[in-house]
Amino acid sequence: MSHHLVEVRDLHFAYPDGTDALKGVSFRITHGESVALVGANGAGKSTLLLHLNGYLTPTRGEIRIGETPLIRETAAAVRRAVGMVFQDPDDQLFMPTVFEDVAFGPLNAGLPPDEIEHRVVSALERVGMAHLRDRPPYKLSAGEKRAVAIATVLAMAPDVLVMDEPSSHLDPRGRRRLIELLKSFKHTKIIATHDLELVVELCSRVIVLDDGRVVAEGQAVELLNDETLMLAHGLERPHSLRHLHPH
Amino acid sequence: MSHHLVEVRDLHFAYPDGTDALKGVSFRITHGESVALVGANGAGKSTLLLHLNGYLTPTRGEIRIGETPLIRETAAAVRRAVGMVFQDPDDQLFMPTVFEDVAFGPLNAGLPPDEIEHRVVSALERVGMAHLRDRPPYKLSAGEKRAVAIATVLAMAPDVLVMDEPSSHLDPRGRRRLIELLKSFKHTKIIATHDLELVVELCSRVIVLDDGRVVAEGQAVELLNDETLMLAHGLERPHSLRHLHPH
Amino acid sequence: MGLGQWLEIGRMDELGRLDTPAHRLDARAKVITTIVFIVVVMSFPRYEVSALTPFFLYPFALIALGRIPPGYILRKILLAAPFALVVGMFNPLLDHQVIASVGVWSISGGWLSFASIMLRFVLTVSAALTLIACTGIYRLGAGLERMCMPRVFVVQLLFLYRYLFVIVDEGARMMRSLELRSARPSSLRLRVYGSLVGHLLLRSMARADRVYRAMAARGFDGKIRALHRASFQWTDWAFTGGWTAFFAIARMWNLADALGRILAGGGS
Amino acid sequence: MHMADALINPAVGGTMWLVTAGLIAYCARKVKQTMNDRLVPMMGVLGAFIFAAMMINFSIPGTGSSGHLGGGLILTILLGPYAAFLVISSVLVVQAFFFADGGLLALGCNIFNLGFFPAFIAYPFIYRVIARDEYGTLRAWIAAIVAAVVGLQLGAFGVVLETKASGISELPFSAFVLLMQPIHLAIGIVEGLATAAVVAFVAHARPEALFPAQAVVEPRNSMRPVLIGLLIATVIVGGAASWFASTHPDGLEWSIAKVSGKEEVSGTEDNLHKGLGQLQEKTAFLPDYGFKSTETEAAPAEQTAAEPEQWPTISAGTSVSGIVGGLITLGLTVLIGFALKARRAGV
Ligand SMILES: Nc1ncnc2c1ncn2[C@@H]1O[C@H](COP(=O)(O)OP(=O)(O)OP(=O)(O)O)[C@@H](O)[C@H]1O
Ligand SMILES: Nc1ncnc2c1ncn2[C@@H]1O[C@H](COP(=O)(O)OP(=O)(O)OP(=O)(O)O)[C@@H](O)[C@H]1O
Ligand SMILES: [Mg+2]
Ligand SMILES: [Mg+2]
Repeated sequence: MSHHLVEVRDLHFAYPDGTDALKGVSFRITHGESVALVGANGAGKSTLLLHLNGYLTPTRGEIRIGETPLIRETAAAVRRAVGMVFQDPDDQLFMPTVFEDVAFGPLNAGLPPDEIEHRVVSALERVGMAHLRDRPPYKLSAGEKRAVAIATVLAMAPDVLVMDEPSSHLDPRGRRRLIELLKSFKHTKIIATHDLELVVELCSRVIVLDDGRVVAEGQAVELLNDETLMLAHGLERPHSLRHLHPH
Repeated sequence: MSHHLVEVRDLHFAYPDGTDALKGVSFRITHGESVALVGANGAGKSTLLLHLNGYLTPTRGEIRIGETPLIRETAAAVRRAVGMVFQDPDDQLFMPTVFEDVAFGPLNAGLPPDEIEHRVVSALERVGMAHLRDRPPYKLSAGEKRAVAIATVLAMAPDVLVMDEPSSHLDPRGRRRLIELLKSFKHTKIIATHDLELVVELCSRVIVLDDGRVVAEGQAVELLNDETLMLAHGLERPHSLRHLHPH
Repeated sequence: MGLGQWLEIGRMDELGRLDTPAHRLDARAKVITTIVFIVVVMSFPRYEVSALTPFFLYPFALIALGRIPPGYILRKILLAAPFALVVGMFNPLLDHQVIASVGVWSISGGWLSFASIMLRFVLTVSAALTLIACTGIYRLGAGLERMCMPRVFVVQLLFLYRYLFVIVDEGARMMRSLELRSARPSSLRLRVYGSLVGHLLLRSMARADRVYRAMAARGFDGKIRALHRASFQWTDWAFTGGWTAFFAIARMWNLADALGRILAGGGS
Repeated sequence: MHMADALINPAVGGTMWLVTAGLIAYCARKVKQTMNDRLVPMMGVLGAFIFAAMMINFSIPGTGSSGHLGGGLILTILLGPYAAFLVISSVLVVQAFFFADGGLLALGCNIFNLGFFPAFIAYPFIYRVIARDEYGTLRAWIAAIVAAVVGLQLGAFGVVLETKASGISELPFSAFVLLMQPIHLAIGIVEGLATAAVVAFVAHARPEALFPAQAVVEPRNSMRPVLIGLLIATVIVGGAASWFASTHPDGLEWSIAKVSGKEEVSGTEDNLHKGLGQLQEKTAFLPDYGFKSTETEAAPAEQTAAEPEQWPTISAGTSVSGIVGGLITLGLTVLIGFALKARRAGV
């Protein structure tokens, strides 16, 4: 099953209180691409990502994951394919222990106990949090929570990885580990972040969102190096590109 | 009243579940200093900061803010002097609207209405969130929440500013604004963060925490440029220092 | 209700996750035995006191086997005790009939039934508490579901339990920041509290929604799956059967009195 | 109005357990039919809220129950009756297990008193009728208050009937009623105000939160006869029971556990306290039952000698042996507990 394609067409969304968060967003991400979603605070990045596994339902427009249009009936299947790391790890961790939390996804997928154990342990090791397995998640430090939240998604072996600011609160070592991990993940990835250095290292393509609209889209290095574009949308040229000529 | 001195002596703290988060921390921060607290995830940075306004009570050791030892009787006075930005902005925002939230501190300080209005508006402007004044805080984007949380503290005009990862979730523009703002704040500042570039720009001194202990302390540029030290404690040499020779 | 008490639920959660012989028993075995225990204890006549004492064996055994700190259970019993005291308080006042005497003292029925109420209270409450401490809410939920409890209800039970932590957490966060930003906490007006409670409700609703979606995102479909699928084994049968037999015996014969008679009788 | 186990006898408790279990199963089926994604977290979080609200409670002297906001009505307005009944049940289950608030045996009674009346009586027949679909208007406020008062009054009366039917508390029926009903009148008014305020607040601040409620089917007309029937039956049974309880002490014998246990007590009314004389007169019937248990009769004859049957004329020796035996048994159980623990530690 190829779920690796993600297509969004003319997406509109207003929150119940009337805030227009998305005002017509369209893009297409093909198999194996690694795409960054950047933009100022409140641009609508999180809102957009929450649509990708059916958490929010568009006011208008449509979403396709692979061949499947994302509607209520297909949401469950799509959720199995799309692994989502939320911006706030507190939302993601809800079981009494780290182990149970990471095991929750595989357990619901009906995997045998051995396989579950194996997946959990390896996911925790990959984010460097194996020593926390019996701790309750709500008693962890912010960065530890973030790392565990990433592990919960890794353990589900998703086809598409959607991450909302995965590097926030991680210490530099954890951030480095995350970058390596994402580099080794060969499937489609969509990452919303303000960490433009991470974008430079990881993403081939960048989508710039502002006020609920796509305002620019293209090659990562090229766009991020465009000082006027960056400044116009609450961003900055990353340090690591400063030795290049401005675009 | 000089509250600008912060002294911590042999601080120990264990969480109720037995986790030893601080194992003897001592340092002294004098008037007007700007100090960064860095260290790996789970090193104890947040735990330490939560002691500085009496939210947590040490198992052993003592804290002095200015001339006042921080004990239960003095906590209220100390809290007026120490402005604290929590790591999770959700912890900080609790009123029905952004305006009321920012006004809450000044209101409790018994300021006249005009003064309150003035302070709130100016605090919101300084973080660039004046347009959100009538929105409910829990419906904001993560970065907007962070900025408003910073405004709530600015509005109280504290003597000492304590911030736990103030730049996380802020877009690059907001982060830049924060750095300028903190540069213009002349009182004592203590900032726990993983954003080492921000440390380079803002702080004169760095305290490195690992596993509940101070493992290094000194001049910011010097310490951060020490590659072995940084790597040993989950950190990294910041990009902007890479042109300097390693220490 | 203080934060301390709320934190105690967290403690219960930790106890429920231990791995001891008591915890390894099937949840159903413990539920059934506990119900039998309570029904038997409550079926004693109102003035019964001594015959109740052998029943302490059950909670004590579970506490020991499950490595539950007895002090913890005791504290929780004491917390609820004022309630039972108030219940029984009226009996000695209203019932003066002398129905027993010890030496020169005569004991009124009211005092006897009061003592009996207190004993039953301690017994039933400690049985319920140890059941949870030795099982944990998840295993209990999975067990209840397999005892034909409707799944919707069991899920509701688990969600309620989980969201208690969410609300406590949200509430604690609000109180914390409130406390830190109010110079004179006592000066807070009722209006502030009113709006805080409303706000807490909205925040918790929003958070509950997000947590649920996060669960759905990881394949939750309303079915509770336990990590360790227990099946009813011979130990469970033995547990349930053995205790039920003991309860029946202790119900029919006053073991304590018999024991006392032998000893006292032998002594006098 | 949580009842404790210490006041309930197994017959009453068991009956109410059955009734409640049936209701839960019925509601679960109903909720499942209309399940949507919104409902699950809403049920959970509202339950948790009501849970917290119920913690603010106060005991009602002598009745073995406590007064506090019930929350049933508010849940029903926000979630619909079926989901609300499940939520209330779950709240009471968790309270009973984790906080020892309300007994396990009494759980059926508690769920019924606090859940059934507001969800299936007060809401459809009073609240809906008065409030229609308005939120925050005077109509809605009045509706909430009246419905809350009626719901709680019925619930409180339920407590009285169930306690009396169990016959463990010494409090006479009329005093009991006088104690429970007025208190719950006050609580009902407070609860009505709180309900109306919260509903208006939610309708204003998060109107979308009210949607799941509307997605749930309301009790259809076909359900009404059933419900009314159930109500009437309850009232009749309860009324009859309480009448027996208040006038004919032996009437309590209907309770299964007491069928065979019956013994008259002779003249003990000479030790009345002056202040309580009035009450005592009414309670005079109380000591005359329950002196011995059903099972005692079934037990072998040689055992009965040691049974409490003998208590009215009990000898000092027997009392002493009971006390000594009780203490020793307690000691033994503690020892066994330690032994088990030591064994575990040794393993
Ligand atoms: N629950 C909500 N109800 C109403 N409005 C909301 C809600 N959540 C977010 N918004 C608003 O929708 C807009 C987009 O928010 P979103 O969270 O998608 O931004 P974002 O790009 O993720 O920002 P950040 O970088 O700060 O995370 C913002 O204006 C925000 O205030
Ligand atoms: N509420 C809590 N109960 C028990 N242990 C806790 C609690 N909060 C944090 N800890 C533990 O205390 C230690 C220090 O946590 P702290 O939050 O101070 O770390 P930190 O340095 O702020 O990390 P981060 O960079 O991830 O924010 C960690 O091991 C953490 O797991
Ligand atoms: Mg966001
Ligand atoms: Mg921290």
